[in-house]
Amino acid sequence: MTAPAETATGVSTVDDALVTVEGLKVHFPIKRGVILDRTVGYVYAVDGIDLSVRRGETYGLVGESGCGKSTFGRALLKLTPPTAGKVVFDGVDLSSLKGEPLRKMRRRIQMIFQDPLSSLDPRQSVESILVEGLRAHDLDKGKAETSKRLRELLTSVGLPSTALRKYPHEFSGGQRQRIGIARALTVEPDLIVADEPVSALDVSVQAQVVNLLEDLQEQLGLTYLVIAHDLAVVRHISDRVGVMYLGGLVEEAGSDTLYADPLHPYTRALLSAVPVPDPLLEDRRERILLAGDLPSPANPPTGCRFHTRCPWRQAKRCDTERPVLREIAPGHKVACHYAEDIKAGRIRAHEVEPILVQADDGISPDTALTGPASVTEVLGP
Amino acid sequence: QSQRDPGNQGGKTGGTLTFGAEGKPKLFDPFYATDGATFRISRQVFEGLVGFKPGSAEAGPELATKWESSTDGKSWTFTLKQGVKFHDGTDFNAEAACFNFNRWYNQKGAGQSSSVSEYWVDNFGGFADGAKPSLFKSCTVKDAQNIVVELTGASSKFPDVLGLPSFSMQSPTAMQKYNADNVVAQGESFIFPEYAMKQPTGTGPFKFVNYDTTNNLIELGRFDGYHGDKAKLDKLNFKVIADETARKQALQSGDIDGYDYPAPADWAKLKTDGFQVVPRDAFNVMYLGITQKNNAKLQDFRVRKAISMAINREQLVKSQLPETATVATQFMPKIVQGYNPNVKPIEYSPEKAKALLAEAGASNLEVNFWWPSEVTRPYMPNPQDIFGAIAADLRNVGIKLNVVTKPWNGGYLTEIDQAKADLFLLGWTGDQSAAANWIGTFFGNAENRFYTKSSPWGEDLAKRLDAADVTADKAQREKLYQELNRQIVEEYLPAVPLSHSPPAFVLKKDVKNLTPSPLTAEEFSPVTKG
Amino acid sequence: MPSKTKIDDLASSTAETQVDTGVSLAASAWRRLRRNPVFLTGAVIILLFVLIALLAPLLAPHDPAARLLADQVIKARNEIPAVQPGHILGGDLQGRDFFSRLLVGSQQTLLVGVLATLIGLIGGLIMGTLAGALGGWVDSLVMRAVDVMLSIPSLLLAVSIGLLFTQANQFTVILAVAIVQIPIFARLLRGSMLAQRHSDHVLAARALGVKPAAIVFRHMLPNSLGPVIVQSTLVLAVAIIDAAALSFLGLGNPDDNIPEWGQMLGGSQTVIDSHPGLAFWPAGCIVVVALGFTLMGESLRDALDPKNRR
Amino acid sequence: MLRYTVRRLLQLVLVVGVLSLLLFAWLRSLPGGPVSALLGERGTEESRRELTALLGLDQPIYVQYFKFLGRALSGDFGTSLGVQPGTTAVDLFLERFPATLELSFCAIVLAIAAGIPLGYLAARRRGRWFDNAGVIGSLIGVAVPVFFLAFVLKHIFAVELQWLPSAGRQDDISATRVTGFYVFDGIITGEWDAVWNSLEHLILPSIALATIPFAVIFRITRAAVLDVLDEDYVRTAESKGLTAQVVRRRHVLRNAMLPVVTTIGLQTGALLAGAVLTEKVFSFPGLGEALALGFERRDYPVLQVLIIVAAMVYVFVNLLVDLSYALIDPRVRTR
Amino acid sequence: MALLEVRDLSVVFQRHGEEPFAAVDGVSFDVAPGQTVGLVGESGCGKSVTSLAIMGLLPKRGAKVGGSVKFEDTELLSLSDKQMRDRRGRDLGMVFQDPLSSLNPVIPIGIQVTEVLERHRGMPRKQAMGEAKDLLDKVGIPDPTRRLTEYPHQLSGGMRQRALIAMALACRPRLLIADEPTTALDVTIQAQILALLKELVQDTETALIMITHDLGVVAGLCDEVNVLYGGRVVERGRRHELFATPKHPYTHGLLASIPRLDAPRGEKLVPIRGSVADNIPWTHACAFAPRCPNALDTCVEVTPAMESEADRLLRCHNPVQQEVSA
Ligand SMILES: Nc1ncnc2c1ncn2[C@@H]1O[C@H](COP(=O)(O)OP(=O)(O)OP(=O)(O)O)[C@@H](O)[C@H]1O
Ligand SMILES: Nc1ncnc2c1ncn2[C@@H]1O[C@H](COP(=O)(O)OP(=O)(O)OP(=O)(O)O)[C@@H](O)[C@H]1O
Ligand SMILES: [Mg+2]
Ligand SMILES: [Mg+2]
Ligand code: NI
Repeated sequence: MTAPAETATGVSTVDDALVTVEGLKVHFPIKRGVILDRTVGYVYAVDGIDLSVRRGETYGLVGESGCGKSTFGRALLKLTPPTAGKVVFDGVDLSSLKGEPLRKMRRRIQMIFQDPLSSLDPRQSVESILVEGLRAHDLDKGKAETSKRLRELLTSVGLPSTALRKYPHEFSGGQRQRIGIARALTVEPDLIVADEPVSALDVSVQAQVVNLLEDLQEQLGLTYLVIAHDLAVVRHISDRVGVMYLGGLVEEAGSDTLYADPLHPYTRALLSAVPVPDPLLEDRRERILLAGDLPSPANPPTGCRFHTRCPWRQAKRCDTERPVLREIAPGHKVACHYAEDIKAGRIRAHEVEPILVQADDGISPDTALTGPASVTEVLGP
Repeated sequence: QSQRDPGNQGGKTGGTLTFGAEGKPKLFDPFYATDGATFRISRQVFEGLVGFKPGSAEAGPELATKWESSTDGKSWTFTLKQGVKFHDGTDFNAEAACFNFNRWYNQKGAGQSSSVSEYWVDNFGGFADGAKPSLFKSCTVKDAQNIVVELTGASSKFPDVLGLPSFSMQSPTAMQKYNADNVVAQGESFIFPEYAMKQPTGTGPFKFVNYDTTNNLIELGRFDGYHGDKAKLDKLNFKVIADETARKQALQSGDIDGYDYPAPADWAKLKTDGFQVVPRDAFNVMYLGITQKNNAKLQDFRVRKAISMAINREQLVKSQLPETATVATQFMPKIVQGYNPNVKPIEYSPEKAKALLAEAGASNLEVNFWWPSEVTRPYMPNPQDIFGAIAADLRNVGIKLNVVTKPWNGGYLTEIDQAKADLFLLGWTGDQSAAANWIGTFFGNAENRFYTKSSPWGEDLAKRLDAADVTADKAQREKLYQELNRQIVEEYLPAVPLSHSPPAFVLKKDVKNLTPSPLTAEEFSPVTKG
Repeated sequence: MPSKTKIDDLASSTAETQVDTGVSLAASAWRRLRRNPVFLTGAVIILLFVLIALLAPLLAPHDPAARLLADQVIKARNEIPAVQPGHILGGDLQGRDFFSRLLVGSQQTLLVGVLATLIGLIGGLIMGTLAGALGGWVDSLVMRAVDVMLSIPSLLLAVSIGLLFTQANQFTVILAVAIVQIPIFARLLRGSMLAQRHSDHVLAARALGVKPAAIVFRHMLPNSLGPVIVQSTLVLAVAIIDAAALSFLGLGNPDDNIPEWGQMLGGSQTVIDSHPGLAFWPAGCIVVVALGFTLMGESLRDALDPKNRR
Repeated sequence: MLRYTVRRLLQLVLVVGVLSLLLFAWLRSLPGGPVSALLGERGTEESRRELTALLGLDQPIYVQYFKFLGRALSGDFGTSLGVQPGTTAVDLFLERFPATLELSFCAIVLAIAAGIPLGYLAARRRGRWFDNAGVIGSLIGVAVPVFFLAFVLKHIFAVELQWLPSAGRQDDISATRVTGFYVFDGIITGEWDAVWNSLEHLILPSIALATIPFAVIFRITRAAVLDVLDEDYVRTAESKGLTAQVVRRRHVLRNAMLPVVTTIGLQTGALLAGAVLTEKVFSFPGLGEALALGFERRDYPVLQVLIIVAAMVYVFVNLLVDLSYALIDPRVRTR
Repeated sequence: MALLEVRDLSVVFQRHGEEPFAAVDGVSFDVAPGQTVGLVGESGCGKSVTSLAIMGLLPKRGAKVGGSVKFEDTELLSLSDKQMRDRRGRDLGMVFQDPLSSLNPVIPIGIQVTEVLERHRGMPRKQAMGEAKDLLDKVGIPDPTRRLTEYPHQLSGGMRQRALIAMALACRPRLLIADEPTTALDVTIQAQILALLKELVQDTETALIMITHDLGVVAGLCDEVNVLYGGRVVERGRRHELFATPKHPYTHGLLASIPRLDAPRGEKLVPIRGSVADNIPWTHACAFAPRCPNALDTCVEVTPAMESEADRLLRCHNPVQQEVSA
């Protein structure tokens, strides 16, 4: 990682925070009903997250599939309305913004998506994809200027200027992701939320994009919130890392600290599960195998969300009391009642019986059970 | 496929005849009916005091053997045939006859609606409650053999009108048993009593057996207690097939033994295929209606004359109508009393028509021309083609047409009667051979569909038609009507008479003795098959 | 050190071939279509009929309304003008040149098909866009309306709409046929619009701060159009058949001076046994045109189907 | 599942309610009406007015509607005016429905019997001449107007060749009526000639009616089988070394049938409600013919009942399809 | 004696009106009983096609398979369809990448497991059910009796993959091919599945072909690793050697381009330039040449041959020289 951000590690001052999130919750209502839909429950996709991202740093968010990472990212941009909580961006409370001011504000926070193809409108040429952002924020100053700007952008993401007239499907995955990045850059944002920016890419191409992101940060002084499930990537790219489990943050630390000294049982298990391309290490490694699957966010366990799979689970308290994220060491926060005890070896890991996790496909009662709904639709394929 | 009955192998008598009819009977009590489909059945099941001579429109004795009237034409004595029995075994006698008259006269509630007891209202006017004047006054039993019918005035129609199926004699016992008069208007429909739906009981050669509504089959059976020559057939079925082509195909595939109203275009082919195509005498008229209400130019006789001269009626009849169809010189066919053989025929001359139009200052005449869809009528087998031919002729003399079509029941009739069209196609099938039933109906009221009221002669014509109708003397009446006929065509021309098209029926080769009747009142009792 | 030039050349040359021109999805679909015999057959058929329709006044040997052979029509003897010099298909029931009518009839039929589809499409687009873009109660309302409309058999609906007009003409037929198609388009469009609403590129556009209207019209709508376009080609066929059925049932243009195939077919019913040509020619034309559109529509569908993309 | 069913049924009620109101208003706003149908050219302005008043058709539409509702709630949906005068609309429906059901059933059976195997074969022989011929044939099937096909069939087989009857449901053989389903009646009473006779009458109309469902089922089957053949689980089944038969039956066909079942249901629904032209051409005394006639005669009571019930049947069949889908697709069932 | 000998396997896809395309182009390797062999490479390099070719699961039309695949002296490629069906599931088992789409959605798990037993071991349904329950239990599915009657969508991702493995192992095949069995799963679940596979292989002496693009997975599991590029094996070695001294620039590049958890942070990644799309055909060149940092002129003129040195096989004109690393 680049040097300047490195120094910030461990020193948490609120002053230099670009974005601060407090108690952010996103609950998706589950609607069922006979005549009118009633809300019968919620998917607790994001369930109370506090964090702040400092200017110029890269904050990494990891967690297993379905733990609410993407939802968090979207809620941060107000693309999904948060149920509760506050997002303060550069001193402005986003939750109070609506309509035009919000739209204006969007210029400063951009997003990069996981699937580079589906996030690009297949019917628009690269040029119009890029120009769109400029237009939306009146940055489109004359033909010549714009075209110069587009060329610059393309160069900075490593694409030839001939790409302008092409369409997304004509590019390889890595190139598409570059277009996505260029699109985010058009409006000169301060913060970029990257939702799994490299997960869909080939291993050999991943590195190109990771490097590109790092280079751009260096050149443009960007702030990143990088969401990923690949711990190695996150650790590499981030200054600080937050680990999510089932809608909540379980641990947050500088990325070296986190790897060297994971405190939360989940983080430990996660780290031990990541395969490393080094046979020697692999042979040596002690694995913490978690039992069972991630519980459904529609029906999260009581108390500590992780207690159903936790090898260090202790009777009573873990089941009933939800641990808060607390700072154990400077800049190292963890949400575990027994973090110190585990670290000190006072509590031993034990066997865990896997618990049945019923998959939930979440079809709403309004979707017709069958596919086509009319004869002409049937004439379809 | 229908000859499952083993009893019909080649025999002269017996067997089942299935005849394809074009419409479903509304019900089986002819008094409440106006539709040909009901009457076709009535004519086999019922008889009236008066009947029509087979093959003609001339009235003659049926259940009454003779009748006499007082000189003022108000009192009529009918002598009844003896030994006549209804299908339910009860006797037909003077009481029964008067019972029928009184039943008609004493209709209540919905039964008084002109749409329910239409023929009564049309011909006799009001009912016993006296709300409207009635032609009928009373019926008294003189003795077992004679009854006296008193009228309130003379009428050209009486007593021939009693030959209409509506005024057939029905069994008092059966009518009382099955509540024959219990007609109710409920919601947007009428509910008829069981008598009318399932229990018609008359004196005719056939008796009603069953109506299979699912298969559209009406089954009649020979009435063995018939007073005259008994029916030759064991069974007579009427199969209702609404679609003309379907009827033809049913005949060709052997499902039926004959059918009514073959399309004129099929006549030749049917004949070459070995079927008998039997045309009736024309008893209808098709005319091109002209409404004077909305288009002032049409109030000008010269314009109407020009329209009539523009139409090549000869060619229209030759090309679009059945072989035996004729060009109409007036608004009624030959066999109607009062027909005037000396009416000057309308000439076909586009040039003169143009000149006339110019003379009337209507060279650029523009009219709405209506024709009906979803219908064929005996006088108008294919409205579209007939319209097409006339339209072409009219355009030919420089008349501009705005064409409007409406379904027959989808507004055509209603709006024609509201005088919305300028030119329209329509016609009439007569009920009886009294001129009042023809020109009387057309022009007897000046606020008619032609809106003759707009012309100075309109009201006068209506009055004179009324006067002719109540003239008791037959010969004089005929004279009056002849003159009216001439005037209407030569001097008024409220519409253009076009043609008389004789409707036909088709039979298989081996079906014999079905005499065509101009009134479509064919009797099936002498018919044999095989 | 190895000389890299050669390899760079190679790399850039492979890159070059890819880069020169932009190929949109539509363009690449078109490339595939051009080689598809099914599509070509359909296109040739349609092109041919469009040409005929455009040139009909020039091609037709006679005035389709002129009753040149009126004296040869004798319905009673089932005689209609036979094939004769100058009248290669003879005359119709009113003595008009049948061939001319057949040619000129293509105008009405195509006009009805195209206009009805257009109107249906536009109506459906408006309803579908409203429902898909706004969601919520607008969506529910529109969709319930669509449900009601779809629960009546389409021909019946068209017939009854046709009946509603006080004065029938070819435009009432067009309107009747078009209205029936609206719910189908609306439903189709709404479905894909809803899918678009949650798609990543719409999310991206929102994140970019693109105005809502622009999102609907630049992103959601264009991307939902694929199935709609396919549907419209198929609807063209359906519209032609439906319009023919309406004319066949006598709800068409009452003035038969303007020939139309459905009407010609309906009018010839009474003589179909003896003069089958009068029915078969127009019916054949209807079938072929409908088939042409169907072939085009189906191959279009295949071409636009992402599954068939290499 | 249950909740879903109830919800859909309630939706059905809603649709029917709205539909009945719209239909009621709409029918009455059509030009003409039963009055003119009853009186014909004999009618005059005056007699029309009188009859209109007698039938209550001069009242405001909402009054008529509420009166209608009132009567409907007591089971009186009116009596036919023109289609089958004197028969109540409900009786008429009950009488006509079996005919249409019988016809639709035959048609759909034909369409299934031909569509599924041919569609399956076409998919297996993808791209070969059989497949291409099938696809083009099915497209032609969609492009030919049904009424025209019906006409041609009738002309050839009933008129020219005289192999089959041209109209109706049964000849005038005195067959016993039990259920109103003639074929079924014949079977239970053992009157085999009646069975055969009814079947003969069903052949041509059901062929005409079957073309579109056939084309649709063929195409759906073909597409579904092609889709399923590409599915990972078919590869898994193959990787388990199952016999070709088991793979085909249990894994390919069973999954491919899911969309096909939907299609069949929707097509059946459409047939039940939409056989108007075919029934008209064959004078087949079913709902469609009654509908056509009802329109011609402006028979309000009949139209009201038939259209609403046809719509109900259509929506209901769709519901059944949805539910039956759940029976074969566990993903939906366990919701 | 190897259980499976793959020699010069090639698969050419020939689509109507298109250039023939060699997805696999002369792949050879051996698998011994109890051994785990890895096939790694980027997406599209031919891993899956290789495994499908071995299983005889490639489409009959459009795919031409050449070379030889010997399973215990039987030439699999020349077996008839029926004979091959007898082998599949009994001698050769396979686990696929996407556990959800690889299970038939409308058939209960139980039937999907028992149908193999019925087919190859002739068990009656009832007995097979008992066996299936044991199998599910063995692969670590909790409450197996209940799961037998459930449908795939009712299981979580990890459970589905376990069920798929149970199916593949039902008849104790001697060779198991796992095609990216963990790619669709989360790391914690991946660890469970990998542990399970490892245990099963050890317990039953089953030979395993592990296909993955994740070098980390290979590093922990395989005895021998084949690196594929553009349909050919470009490097093969025992895992310790291969990871310690990657010789092919591609292998080397791959290792350098992935961030490692154990490496010190702050080092910049060294990506391989370009992407698979830049490949050139092997015919007269090295397919990797356009992306290769070590490329020579010969690389685009001569196809490199497979050369062996010691336990290593390498297809490269200009291998990476190992700088001594700390
Ligand atoms: N619009 C929505 N409505 C209802 N539930 C939703 C919605 N979006 C997401 N969820 C649910 O919220 C939970 C969190 O989803 P999210 O996409 O944030 O997870 P994630 O951590 O990004 O997972 P992945 O790694 O798979 O992308 C999931 O259970 C998901 O099903
Ligand atoms: N049925 C087929 N027809 C034509 N080409 C095919 C077919 N199956 C695979 N290919 C092509 O063969 C090449 C190799 O595919 P393969 O599936 O073996 O890649 P892979 O290494 O398994 O990749 P991934 O990691 O994405 O699974 C690809 O370029 C693919 O497009
Ligand atoms: Mg996500
Ligand atoms: Mg693969
Ligand atoms: Ni870095």
